Amino acid sequence: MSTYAYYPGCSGLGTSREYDTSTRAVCRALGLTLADIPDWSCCGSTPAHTVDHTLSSALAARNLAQAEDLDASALITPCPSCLTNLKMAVHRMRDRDFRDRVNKLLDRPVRRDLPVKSVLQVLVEDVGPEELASRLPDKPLAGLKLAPYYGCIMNRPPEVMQFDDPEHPTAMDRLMLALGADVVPFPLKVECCGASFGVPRKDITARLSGKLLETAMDLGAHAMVTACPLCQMNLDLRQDQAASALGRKFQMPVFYYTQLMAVALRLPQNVIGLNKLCVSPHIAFAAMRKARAEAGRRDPSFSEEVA
Amino acid sequence: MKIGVFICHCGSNIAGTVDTAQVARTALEFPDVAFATDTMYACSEPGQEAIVQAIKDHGLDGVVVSSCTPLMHEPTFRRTVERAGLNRFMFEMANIREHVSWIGKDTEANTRKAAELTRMAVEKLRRNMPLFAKQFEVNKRVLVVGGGVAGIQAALDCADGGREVVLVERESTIGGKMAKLDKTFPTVDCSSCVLGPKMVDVAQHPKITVHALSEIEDVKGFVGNFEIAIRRKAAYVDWAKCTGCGLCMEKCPSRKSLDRFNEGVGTTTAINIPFPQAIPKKAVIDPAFCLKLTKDKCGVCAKICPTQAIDFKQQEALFTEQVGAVIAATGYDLFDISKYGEYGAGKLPDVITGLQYERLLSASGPTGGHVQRPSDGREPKTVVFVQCVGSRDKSVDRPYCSGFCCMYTAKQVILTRDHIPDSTSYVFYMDIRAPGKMYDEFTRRAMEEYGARYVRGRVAMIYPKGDKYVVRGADTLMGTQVEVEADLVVLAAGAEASQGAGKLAEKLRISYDKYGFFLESHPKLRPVETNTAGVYLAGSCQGPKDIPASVAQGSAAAAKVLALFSKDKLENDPMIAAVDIRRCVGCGKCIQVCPFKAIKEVDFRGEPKAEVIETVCQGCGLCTATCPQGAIQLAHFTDNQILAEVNALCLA
Amino acid sequence: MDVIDIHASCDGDFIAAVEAESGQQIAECYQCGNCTAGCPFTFAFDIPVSQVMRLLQAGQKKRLLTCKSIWLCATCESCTTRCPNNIDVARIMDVLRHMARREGYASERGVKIFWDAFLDSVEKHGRSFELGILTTYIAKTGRFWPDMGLGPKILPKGKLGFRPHEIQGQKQIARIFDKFRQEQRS
Amino acid sequence: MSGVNELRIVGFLCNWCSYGGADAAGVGRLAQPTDLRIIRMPCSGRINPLFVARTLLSGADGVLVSGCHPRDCHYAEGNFYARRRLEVFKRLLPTLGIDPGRFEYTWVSASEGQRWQTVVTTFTEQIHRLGPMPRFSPGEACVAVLAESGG
Amino acid sequence: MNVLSQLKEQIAATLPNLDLVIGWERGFDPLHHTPLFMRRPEDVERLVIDALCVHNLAVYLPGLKNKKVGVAVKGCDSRAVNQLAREGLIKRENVVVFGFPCDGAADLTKVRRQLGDISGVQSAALEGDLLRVVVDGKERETPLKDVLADKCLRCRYPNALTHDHFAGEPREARVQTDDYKDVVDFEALPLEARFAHWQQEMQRCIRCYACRNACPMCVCRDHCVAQSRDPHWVTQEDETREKWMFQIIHAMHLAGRCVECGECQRACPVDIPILALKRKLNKEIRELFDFEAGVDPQAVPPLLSFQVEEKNINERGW
Repeated sequence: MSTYAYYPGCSGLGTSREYDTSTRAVCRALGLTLADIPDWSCCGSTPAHTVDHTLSSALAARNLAQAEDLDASALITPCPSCLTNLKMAVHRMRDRDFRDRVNKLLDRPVRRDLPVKSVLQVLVEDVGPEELASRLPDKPLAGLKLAPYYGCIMNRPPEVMQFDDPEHPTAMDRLMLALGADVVPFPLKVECCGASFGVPRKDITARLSGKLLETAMDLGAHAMVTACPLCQMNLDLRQDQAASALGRKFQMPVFYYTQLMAVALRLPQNVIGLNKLCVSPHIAFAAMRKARAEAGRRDPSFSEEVA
Repeated sequence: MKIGVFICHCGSNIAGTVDTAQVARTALEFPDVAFATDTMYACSEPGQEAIVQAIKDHGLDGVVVSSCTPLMHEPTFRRTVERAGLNRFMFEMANIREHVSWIGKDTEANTRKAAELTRMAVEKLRRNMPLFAKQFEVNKRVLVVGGGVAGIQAALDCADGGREVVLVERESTIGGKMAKLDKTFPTVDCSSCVLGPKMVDVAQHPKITVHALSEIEDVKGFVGNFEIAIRRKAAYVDWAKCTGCGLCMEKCPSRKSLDRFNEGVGTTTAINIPFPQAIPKKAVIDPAFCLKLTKDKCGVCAKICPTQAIDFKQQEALFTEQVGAVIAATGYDLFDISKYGEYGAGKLPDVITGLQYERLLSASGPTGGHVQRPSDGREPKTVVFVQCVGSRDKSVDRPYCSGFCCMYTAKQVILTRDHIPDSTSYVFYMDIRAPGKMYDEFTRRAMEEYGARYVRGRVAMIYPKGDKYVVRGADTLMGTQVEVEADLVVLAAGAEASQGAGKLAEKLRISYDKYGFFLESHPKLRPVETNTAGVYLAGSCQGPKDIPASVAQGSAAAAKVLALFSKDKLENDPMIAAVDIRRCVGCGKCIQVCPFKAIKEVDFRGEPKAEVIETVCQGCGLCTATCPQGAIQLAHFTDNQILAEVNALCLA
Repeated sequence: MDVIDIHASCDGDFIAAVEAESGQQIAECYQCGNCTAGCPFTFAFDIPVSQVMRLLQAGQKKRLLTCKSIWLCATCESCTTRCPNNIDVARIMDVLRHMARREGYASERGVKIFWDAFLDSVEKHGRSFELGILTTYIAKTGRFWPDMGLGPKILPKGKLGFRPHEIQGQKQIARIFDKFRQEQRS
Repeated sequence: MSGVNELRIVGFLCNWCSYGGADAAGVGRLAQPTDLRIIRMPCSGRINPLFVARTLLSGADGVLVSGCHPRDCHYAEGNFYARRRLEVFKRLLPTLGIDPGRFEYTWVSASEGQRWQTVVTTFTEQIHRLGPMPRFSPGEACVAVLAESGG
Repeated sequence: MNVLSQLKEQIAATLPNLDLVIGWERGFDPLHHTPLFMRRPEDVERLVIDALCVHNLAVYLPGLKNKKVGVAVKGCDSRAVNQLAREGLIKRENVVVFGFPCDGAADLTKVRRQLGDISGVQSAALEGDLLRVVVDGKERETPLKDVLADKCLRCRYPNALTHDHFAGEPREARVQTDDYKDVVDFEALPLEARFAHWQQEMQRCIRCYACRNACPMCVCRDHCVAQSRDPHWVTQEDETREKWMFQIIHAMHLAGRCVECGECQRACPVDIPILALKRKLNKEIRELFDFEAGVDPQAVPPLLSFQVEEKNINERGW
């Protein structure tokens, strides 16, 4: 299989370390070769495009140029925010004038039209839930009820993102089902969690994340599973803020989908990084065990971290 | 030759950006032009009289009018020159409005262009010949395609006018969409009470033949002499024997068949008569659900049918009808609401279309007229209606207004209150389009008397919460986001062209727009005619229409057919091909390409020659473009006439 | 409420500038309200999105550039995805934000400071440095970190680095910003 | 003088679709360049490609043919034949030393006023990019040529 | 028995059932063979076949449509028989075709170019691969391949594709495919050069219509639009433009019909390379419709038919 140019994103070095490590491990386990983009830089994230679209695209595009040396079939990133900036840059640079303006800001202009994809897209399209399920005949996560939450920009706007359904995405659902888990019909899969307003306006984030947590809880989910570092942080780290905003109590573990894949694939605990989560994941696994017991299923063997 | 040239001002439409007087002066220098003038409105009474007078005063034997598009007034001016004693083909028109004054503001360029187009017309006219029409027989039967209310009206009016009618309907019964409605706006009278008697009239009319479960396969011929190939699908029931007793429906064990008549709300039996008032009232087997046809089991209906009408081996049949005119009345289909993912449409059981709701309201519907949620049969207390689902929405390629949804929604909220007095209805709308007689009053009544809560704004998303649905929309008048928890959501699905409309249009050789609606000949002057002689339009196939407009168009199309049939012979268009027998080498290439089989090979002193059948030729000129030696020429569009136009533009 | 002279107060140049920068046609909005209906931030906005579009059609420049909504839009793309007229509403919100910045407005000062802090960090290091951003934010707003309560939750996880990740091409990034600012001035 | 930069562009349009489409553009007041002159034909099937040749050789700088969309021909098949013949002719142009961009054929329906505007504008711009047709060398007396060749 | 005697035998045997048989005989000088119309048995003796049988005799067939005619054909000529029959311009059952393997025909323009003025030629002989002539008492020779017509150098059909009799053994084709390199090379010239080329060439045209008259597919004859006033496609002015227009008409009338026998160019007294136009069209028609005139007697002529979806014609986006 071909090589993918891998863009970890800044949060992968910090607050979403466990997303980065589990992503790399899962990819390796499933036979995907990742090559880090040499000396990658920040994509500009939300702040850049609030200043100017040329600046924003230039910050993203530097990485496109850096990736050109790798002879990769696609540039992939786990983070939806990075994904949006990179894809938006590619999309807008199809306009010649815009491309020229962007290249003017760059020391090294972008020459190739490298496809940009999310890791999620590659896992679903290039590996596939069927392949995944066939590797896991014992359905390791059977009994675990998950609320899959994609975040607002993984598939929107559809003209740019070109992946999955913009209103009812299913990519992550299908991966989780392949692990044996159940997914609840979570209706707010693409509703915004409050994004980057956590610091300056935590009232907003608390309310929006609260609504997501509340809905997941009311649907009986044992945990939420997400693909976005910012969403994960808002839902996990700020769960108490959300609870007090809504006047409710939550004990809702929030996983990265790659962590659950790594758990199911029995990858080493240091790459899964369950200990990096704020709300204890054991709540979810306990509920899973209970559900299995009720259904008369045997527990699968896991590493001690899960146990 | 003496030619007169008239440059029309069309008020300021042309004169605003074309120096018409200058064009007239220039025209005087063109060869054979004996008279040239500008004129305020050439098509007006005084304008036409001036042309007639000039022909007489100056002894003109040809006239050029430079004005609007010939598609508009060429027939008018041909009649004018004819009144003055000229052959009507001794006339040419230059289009200096649509092709000049209306598309550019540069007076100097426009004036020059107008003069050149006038020169082109003069050069063509110099090579025109008087042409005379031939008469041919007309078959005075009419084909009506589509048995909805428009087609029914057209069929009845034609039949009452004494003409034989062939009515072809795709479904197994006529009645169309109207038969599925519970009540009609703005009178709230019972739909089947209005339509039912008309359907019976169709069935009993001695001059109407109904081919149900049939579709048009192919159309040959031309006005007065169409040959229509019709394909009847297999009903698996011999309709000659079926009495419509319904015993088969009682015994059929396959009770989970899709109920098409009820729009998929509820189920029916594999063998069924769609509804009690069906015309023809005959049973049909749905092969997708019949146990005999799918698994070769059962066959109960065949055993109990008192007339042994069941025929599992029945095949589809192909037959032809000869008619002189065609009325297309193929109606519309509903927009597929599942394209609105954010509404959960197609996924959430209690998010339904307006037509499905109509079946829930109808006493003859699957719930016997009790409004119940499809999911759990519960009576909804809060019903939310969403307007413009698949209308006025560019993002789903439906930018047009479907026209009747505002009204049927108003009717439905009124009926909802009647059925469930303690219910509340919300209507999310963008604008209320109620321009008909008593229409606006009707929507006001829905709000004022029936307490419907109208919310001005679109709905962004619908999602389940418990056993209700959260409808999140905007109230743009309040300037805020709003939410309401609904028991049932009714989407006012817009109208789109009937499935297969484009294919039918191609067979009938009529135009259709990008959405599949058929194109009328002129939106104001020829609203039920098409550009193909003898083919007329009625109802929603031309664009979304409510019942009164559809019925009116049905009658209008019938009037056109009756007028056509009032003559015993029709005149052909004399702009047809003719063979110069001396030049023809008998190679037969023209015969090979003619789309109308209008050219035959004849023997001329032992040599094969081509000959045009004058009443069959439609004047396309394909043969003329094919013949290498130019032996077959299309009258009025001869090589020399077109070359003269080219030369007028290029060499002058 | 003030009476607005809709003729005199309509700034046509402003409309044209927004259209040019966003590539969107403002007149295509028919005020159905779908953007407002779907916007998760409506509750926090001072002007709902659909009314931002309406004010834009009316050329009400000052009202728009001084409003809070344009700073509270998270570019979640709900409005863009669902607009029946295919208007990229989120892009228009972005463009209004760009204009507000250029004209020196920032009605949600904290938001702007946070974003600026982020970009400063990127300009300086080539990548964002989370702890550094927070420090700048606290210094600039003069507010102590309102999220202090989160400290004990996150610090033991060992995820927040105490030193920035410098990249080799840091100068290239700085040059992107430099050239951009030069172009802005010219 | 205005419009002096006009080039000579001749359009052959079928009566049923494209002529109506050009009318629709007019009714919609859709501004277009003024270079084009339209000749009305009954059907694109009537358009012998030699008309195009004759027009170009007689001094036109560009020729545009437009008919009904395939399948929509009023005469059912005319445009199908036209498509083959016009395509073949267009492909002959490079060997003649005439830029094939001087001749285009396309399909515009009676309802496509905007499309017509686009077609006219695009084609006119294309012809202006190509400039005027090269001039023909004047004819020389055959006798002179014959004398040269010693015949 | 050599090919010629075999052919003579076949013709002699068939002649009694026919009105006439067309072949070649020696002409006014040893290099110019002319058509031979054999009506009596003794006529057959005059028949020759060699590289100097340049004429495509199928050209006479449409004019003899109602007669029983025999015709001797080279491979290329036979395509004309097929195409004429396909177009209904002759009745194939009325024609008896005599085929033989063809080594190629000489191009007398090339002969002139190789051997100088040959107007006083006294004898010509084909010996092996050499053409040997005696002009004004002096012997000159040239390799035959240097004077073969271009069409023969790329000949794919040396044997008659349709025949009722065949003399000798079929021979191998020189090439398997036609790469139309001449067309490609010409189109590689700058646009202006191509245009100028035709201006220059067409200036020489004397409008003798020999090209048309020699063409077996030009069946309009007296009704050719080049000379008619109704329709009046070309004027009689002595303008390059009008002469060029005629050649375009000729080429377009042959689109999908031309069998590339090259008679038009051979017949041209001023050596205008007009076959190039037809070659170009044949190339395009092969690419567009996978069609070659006169090869498959059943194939439908491409410009007299259509596909609803054309595989190779892309609608241009606007």
